[in-house]
Amino acid sequence: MIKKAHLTQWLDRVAQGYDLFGPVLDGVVQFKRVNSSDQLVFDYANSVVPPKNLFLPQTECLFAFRREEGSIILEPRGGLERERVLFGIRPCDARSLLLLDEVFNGDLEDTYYQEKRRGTILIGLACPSPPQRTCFCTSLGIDPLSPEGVDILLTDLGDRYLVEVTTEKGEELVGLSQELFFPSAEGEKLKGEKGKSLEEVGEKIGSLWEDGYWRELSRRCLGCGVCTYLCPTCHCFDLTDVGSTLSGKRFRCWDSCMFADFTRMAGGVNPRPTGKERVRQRYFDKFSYFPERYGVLGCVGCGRCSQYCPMGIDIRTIINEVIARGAK
Amino acid sequence: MASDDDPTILVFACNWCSYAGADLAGVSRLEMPPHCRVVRVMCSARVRPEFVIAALSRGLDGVVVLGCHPGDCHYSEGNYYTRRRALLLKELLEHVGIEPERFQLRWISASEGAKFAQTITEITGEIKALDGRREPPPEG
Amino acid sequence: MSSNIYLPHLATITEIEAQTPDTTMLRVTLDDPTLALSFTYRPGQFAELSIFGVGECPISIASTPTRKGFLEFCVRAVGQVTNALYELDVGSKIGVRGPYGNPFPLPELEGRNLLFIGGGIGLAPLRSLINYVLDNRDHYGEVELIYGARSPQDLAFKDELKLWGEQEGVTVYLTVDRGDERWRGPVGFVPSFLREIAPSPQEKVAFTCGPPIMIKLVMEALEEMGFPPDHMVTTLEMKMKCGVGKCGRCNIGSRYICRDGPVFTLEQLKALPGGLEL
Amino acid sequence: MEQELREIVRKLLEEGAIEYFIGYAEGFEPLHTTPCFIERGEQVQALVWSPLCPYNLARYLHQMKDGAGKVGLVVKGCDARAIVELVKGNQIQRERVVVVGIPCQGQVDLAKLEDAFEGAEMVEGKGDTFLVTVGEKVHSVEKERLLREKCFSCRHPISFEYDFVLGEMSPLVYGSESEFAMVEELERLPVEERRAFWRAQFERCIRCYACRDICYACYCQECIFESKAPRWLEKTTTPLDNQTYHLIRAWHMVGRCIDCGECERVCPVGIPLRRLYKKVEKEVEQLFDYRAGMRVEDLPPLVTFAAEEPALSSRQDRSER
Repeated sequence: MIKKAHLTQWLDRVAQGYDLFGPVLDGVVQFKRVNSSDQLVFDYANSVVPPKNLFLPQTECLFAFRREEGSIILEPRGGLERERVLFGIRPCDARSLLLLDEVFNGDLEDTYYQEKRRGTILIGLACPSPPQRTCFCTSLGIDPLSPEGVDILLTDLGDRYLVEVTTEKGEELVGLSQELFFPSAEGEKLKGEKGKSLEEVGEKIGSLWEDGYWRELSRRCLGCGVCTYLCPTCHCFDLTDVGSTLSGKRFRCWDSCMFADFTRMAGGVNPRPTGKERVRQRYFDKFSYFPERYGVLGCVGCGRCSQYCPMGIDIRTIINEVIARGAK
Repeated sequence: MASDDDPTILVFACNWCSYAGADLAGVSRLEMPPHCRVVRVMCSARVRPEFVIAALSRGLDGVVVLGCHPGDCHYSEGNYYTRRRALLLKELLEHVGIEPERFQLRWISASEGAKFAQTITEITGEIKALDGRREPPPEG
Repeated sequence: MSSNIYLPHLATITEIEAQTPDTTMLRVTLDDPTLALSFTYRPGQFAELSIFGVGECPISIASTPTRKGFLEFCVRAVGQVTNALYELDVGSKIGVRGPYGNPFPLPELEGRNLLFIGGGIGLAPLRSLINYVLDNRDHYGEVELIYGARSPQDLAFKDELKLWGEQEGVTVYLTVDRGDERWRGPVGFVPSFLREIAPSPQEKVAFTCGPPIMIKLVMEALEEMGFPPDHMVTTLEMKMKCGVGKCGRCNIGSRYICRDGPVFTLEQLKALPGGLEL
Repeated sequence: MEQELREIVRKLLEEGAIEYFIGYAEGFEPLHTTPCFIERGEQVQALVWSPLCPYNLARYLHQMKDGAGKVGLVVKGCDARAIVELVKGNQIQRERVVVVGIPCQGQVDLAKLEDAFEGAEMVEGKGDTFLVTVGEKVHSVEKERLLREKCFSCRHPISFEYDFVLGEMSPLVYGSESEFAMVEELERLPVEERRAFWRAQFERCIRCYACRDICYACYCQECIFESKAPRWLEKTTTPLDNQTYHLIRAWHMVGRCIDCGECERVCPVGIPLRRLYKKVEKEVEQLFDYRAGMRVEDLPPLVTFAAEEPALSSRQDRSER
């Protein structure tokens, strides 16, 4: 347990030894680096851009290059100066990082991602009740009060937080201000509610490849990048060189399967020529391909895509439609 | 004379008047700041405002468009379009905090070699006076 | 720390051989001498080639690992990077990442007859396997190659085609979409030419690579001729970017072409949603 | 009004006068509507109308470019200006569009609504007020408190002929401030403060292109930002890259922006885009006496000129020497 009044004191101690990141109000709520806890906000539902950008930045320099005396010098970038602490990540986003780990781990490990991931301690914040209008994590089997994927989880209990420490790194952080923490009485852990399960969407969608629904959806869809860029599990990127052939940098930048030029090849052929194919790709990827590759649905129910879709397209409606139309 | 902290200025000069004016300044051996790059265009109206925006966003210190005097356009009316565009563009740039000195439109005829040299000197000076308030060039 | 999957190895172009008006073959040697010797790959794999300052693109390896010390890439100038690659001179530096992707199923080919069907620059990945097979001649049966291009001057690897045709147990059939005054051979598209030749499916594995529409029609023709779907192999060089299964671009169904391909059998493609919508 | 709309659409479809109709339907909750495409008479029940219908449906007319048939849609007066511009830009033929005008009495800003009434479930317009339902209660609130900002500068096209109207089409008149007040506020700042202001905005931009993709006026076959050669814009999202994006986009709004405000509404990171485009709109109006979307026959400001331009000369002293 920690008293609410003591939380900032602890976080300030953390900020001395680590690079502290947390929710900041900068136009909208974003996870950003802070120097002290007074820059943080605590009464937020969730950030607009998910915290994936701290591990897979929208624009990331992979290496610099320059031509020198007939050869080329490559200077890899990346790496963290100090260990980082991310405060305030929600359980849905913490789960999304576990999913991204699947993508960036493996026999071809992505060091840029992994360095940031391994070098970051996560302090989760269990979700307030009631949830946002667009939240539906419980329908996908996620518990908004679960410490899964974080090193420490804080649950708001009015004037204090329940502190669940799940890892050694978490213990270290608590150890920085041990005097602020006190033991909890039993049975204080809240139980998350389960919503109607929508998990069968994964079994149903496979039968809908030819279904007319994708065209219907694509008529409303503008093909912008809101849903993918704000999705905590979307990870598509492009590699691009900036500079000249004499010197410059190679960047990795977010890209989106909703963009028409995402799969357009040199020479102009596009295997996903219209919105129908692109919309279908997105939902098949979330509910069919991702589970096939990694054994788990590629959606964590954070609801950002529904909340921010310019045209009011709602992923829960889509899931329900798939369940209604699809066959096992 | 030239020093390394002189601003770099991109000059678009119309082929028929201003470029000839620049040429005249050159052959007359008129002294002027060397940090300008002259791009010859067939008409000042060829300069898409996107050129200016891209140049300023990529770290150039200033952009100057030079055209024939109103009424003298080789294509009769190109510079009248330029005049409208330039004024609007300047307003837009200023609105987001790019000083008006950094984008200028001037009329220079083929015989105005001295005016060319003087214009470049003047604008270089104006931009230099802004120095220190320039955004750093883009990462990359 | 494990190695950086996005950092290319430097390599130098040692030879350039023009193939067609828009296609050239680059022979490159990795600058690091130990790496140049230890770089192992199998026919069917590809590499990511970089021109620093322009970008990177996937190109299939056209050389065979049986001939060591260099890599060969056949490049057709169609986009930003390939245009720049096309313009390079001997001595130029490029970046190479790889090898990536699944190779042709070599062990399963032992003792079998092989049919290669190529269109245009699609011969490049097949060339790797053809030369591999010819360098291990006793392990494989009869080899047939059906190869077509838009016009006689668009036929790539002309010298090798001749060389291959002269070998025992190798038959080379050539066709062009449009002939010219000097062309004496057959004229027609590859799929219909294939139907004319009608190779027997007996103990045979077919490999095809070329424009998507050609692959599709060739597969259809082969199926009609009685080739089983698991004996029809293609290699898809589509929309890849990172080459390592991360960037999310090149999937067919749940499979990434860059990791699970580029080599697929028709049987595998049939099992994927949209796998046949080439 | 909804019923009347449904009947018109049913008739149009049943008579074969249109291929499909674009309207508003209920979204995932009553506060969110979503656009809908009605293709058969029996689907018309889906059509709704409320002060929660922000979408400028004329954006969807881009889809009819390739077809030959007719398309119907419902428009608010402000959205009708997009149709004027699309006709002017040769993107659609007026005779291929069946326009149903709906007398909008102001649209609700969802953020303002949620601030003022937590848990609001429904909003209806009634005269000068909005009726907001929260649970069992219905609150009556002055429209000015909840209106979208753009509604304070409501403007309808002059001499536009609707095919059908569901009442009297006339602009709203609310507020006494100049519609360019927010632009003027920025103009009064010193140049470096303006730079800092916009830098902070552009820094947030994630370049999702929602502002471009929702814009009725962004109908280019190949967008300049997607051109590979020349490459105008890198994929990187440094503040300067983002500035390039927004400045070029603002430039392309010259003579086109009808202030439908959709770009600002959909920006997920809250960039006040209207303050950028309104600036362009203001200068175009003051320098060239031009306003987009008012009359089909108006000539856009940058495709014309006068040898003597007194409106310009007062400001030219510095730019033209």
